[in-house]
Amino acid sequence: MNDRIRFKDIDDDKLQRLVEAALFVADKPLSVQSLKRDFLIEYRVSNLKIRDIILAIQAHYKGRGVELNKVASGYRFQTPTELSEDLAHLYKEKAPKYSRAILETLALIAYKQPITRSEIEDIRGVAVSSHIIKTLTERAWIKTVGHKEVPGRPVLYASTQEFLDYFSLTSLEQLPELVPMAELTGEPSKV
Amino acid sequence: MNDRIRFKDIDDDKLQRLVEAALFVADKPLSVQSLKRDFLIEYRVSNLKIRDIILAIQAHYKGRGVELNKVASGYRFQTPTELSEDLAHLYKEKAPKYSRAILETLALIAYKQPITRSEIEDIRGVAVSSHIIKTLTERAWIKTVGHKEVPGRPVLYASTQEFLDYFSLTSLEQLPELVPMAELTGEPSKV
Amino acid sequence: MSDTTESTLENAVLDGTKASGVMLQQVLPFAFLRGEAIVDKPQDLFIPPDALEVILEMFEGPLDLLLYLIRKQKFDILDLPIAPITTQYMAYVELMKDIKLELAAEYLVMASILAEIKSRLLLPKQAVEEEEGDPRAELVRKLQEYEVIKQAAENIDELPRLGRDNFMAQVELADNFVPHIENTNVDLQELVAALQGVIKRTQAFEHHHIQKESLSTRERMAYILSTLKSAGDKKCYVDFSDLFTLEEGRNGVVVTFLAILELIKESLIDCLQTEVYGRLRVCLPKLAE
Repeated sequence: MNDRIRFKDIDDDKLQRLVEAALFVADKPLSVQSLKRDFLIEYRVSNLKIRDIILAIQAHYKGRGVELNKVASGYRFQTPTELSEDLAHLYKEKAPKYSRAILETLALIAYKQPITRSEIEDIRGVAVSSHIIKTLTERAWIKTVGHKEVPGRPVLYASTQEFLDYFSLTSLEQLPELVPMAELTGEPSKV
Repeated sequence: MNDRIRFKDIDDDKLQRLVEAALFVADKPLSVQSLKRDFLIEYRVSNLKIRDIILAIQAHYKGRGVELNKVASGYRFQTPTELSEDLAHLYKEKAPKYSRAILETLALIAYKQPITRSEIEDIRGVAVSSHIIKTLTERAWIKTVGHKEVPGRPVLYASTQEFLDYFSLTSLEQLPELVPMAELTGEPSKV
Repeated sequence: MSDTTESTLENAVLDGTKASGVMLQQVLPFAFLRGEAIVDKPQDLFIPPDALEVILEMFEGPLDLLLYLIRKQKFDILDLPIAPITTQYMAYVELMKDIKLELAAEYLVMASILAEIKSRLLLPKQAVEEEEGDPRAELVRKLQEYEVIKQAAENIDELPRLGRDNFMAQVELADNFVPHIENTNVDLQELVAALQGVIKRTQAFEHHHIQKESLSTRERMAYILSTLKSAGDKKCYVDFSDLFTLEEGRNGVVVTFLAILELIKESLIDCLQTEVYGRLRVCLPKLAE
């Protein structure tokens, strides 16, 4: 049923050009898998080789105007944080601001996932409005991952890959560590 | 209206990073003027200097996965034309499903080859558009195998090896047998 | 109730559960704060009313407000002085009501929780100990848990963000770019169905049922025509015998022969013999003229 695929050889130089071009034109991060599947399909090339090429590109762009970053769903070219000040006047105002209610709900879902709405409400001490859940869902930062087997079978929320991508994280482990209370108060902990 | 602007100095290295970053994040080509106005407003920098920097960036990207091109309204990064064919796979488009006319024509050519266009038209009762023949020829499923010696010497069509390969057939004999008309219409078949 | 009683009681409850060093630290500010806090409004409240509204709107809920009060007064969260906190909290809640701020029910629930803790602290030591220990424990745990998340939310807010701190590079494709068109998949059954459709519509095939034999003959006909066509440029004919492949055996020979006969019948090829008993040659009709 398939058109026959004949694999072609590709030299490192050409491969690097292609991978670089693909990463630049893609509108989302590309993983090694997706580079291979969507884009290098005609070529005989190993995952290891693609990873090597990515490392070479990363090295090449060190200290330039854009850098190749790894985020949760793959690699993408983005401007380094040091340049954000200078690029900011044009773009920063457009960046949406998020309320504390949204950020706290997001933090609870990110750190305590999977978590139900009432568990979030319990910790925050206030009701979580539908608006908050809607905003976070629309941004694709959270998703439902099932139901908790308690009366009412409430929905369980978890964070998404898009959430990690947006904050330039590769995994949940990279989230800032939760600071225990004693350190926050700065007072001597009880002995 | 009149925030006083104190111009800051900027070294070539930083300037190049900034210009490069601006060109990569802008969603339209940037002229020297717009670079200066939108991204370098805080800095003391001449048009000439910006032009030099652009030349340096252009030189740096020679032979890489993207190149800095001058277009009517300014400069923009684009993929090199040589890479278009390879990049085409990244943005595959699904061809529309084949129409009944195409499938019927293909079926007639497969089962009744060699056959002329007007014979197909006779059987189908409608004209066979050039588009249909073109689609099937481009797909390499049909080919011409000669001319019929009747007035006008019309082309004779037959199916190809690619056609058999696609449908995993070793020969035309393996094409499914047609169910006799009687069974199709639900009438008792004549013995 | 008098301050001294409450103070003693509070200390008594804490006695034995807290290290003495911590105790000493806490006793002094307690007395001082209580003298101020209970008779007067908390210092925090000397804020212009319109500014107050803005501040009150900033609280994410009762836990947030409590944390604010605790931090503002530099109270130790682990050794929460319930009386002054309750007083200050109630003052805020009253103010919220006064300026008709939409007050979430949670604020009133918290007020009653604080009042309850306060009253339980007033009970004799033994009575309290018989229950689950420090009546403040649950509230303190909640405050701690909330503060950790509050901090985590601030940390998340400071993470580099796409479109605010980092911008994604976007490059246009070259002008000559055309997307790859993926071929449409066709199922063999679709093909059969299409043909059945034609038959059903036209009944054109009524008299010649397509059978396996005729199909293989038709295939061979197409093959012979292709052979003649590609030979046409050079030789203009093909030897009759060259059209047969002996390896195919008797069946193959029969099929080829039938195909040639059919082609001749349909005037698609010509068969020539230039001399008597000479070789039989096959060619396309055009060349026969």
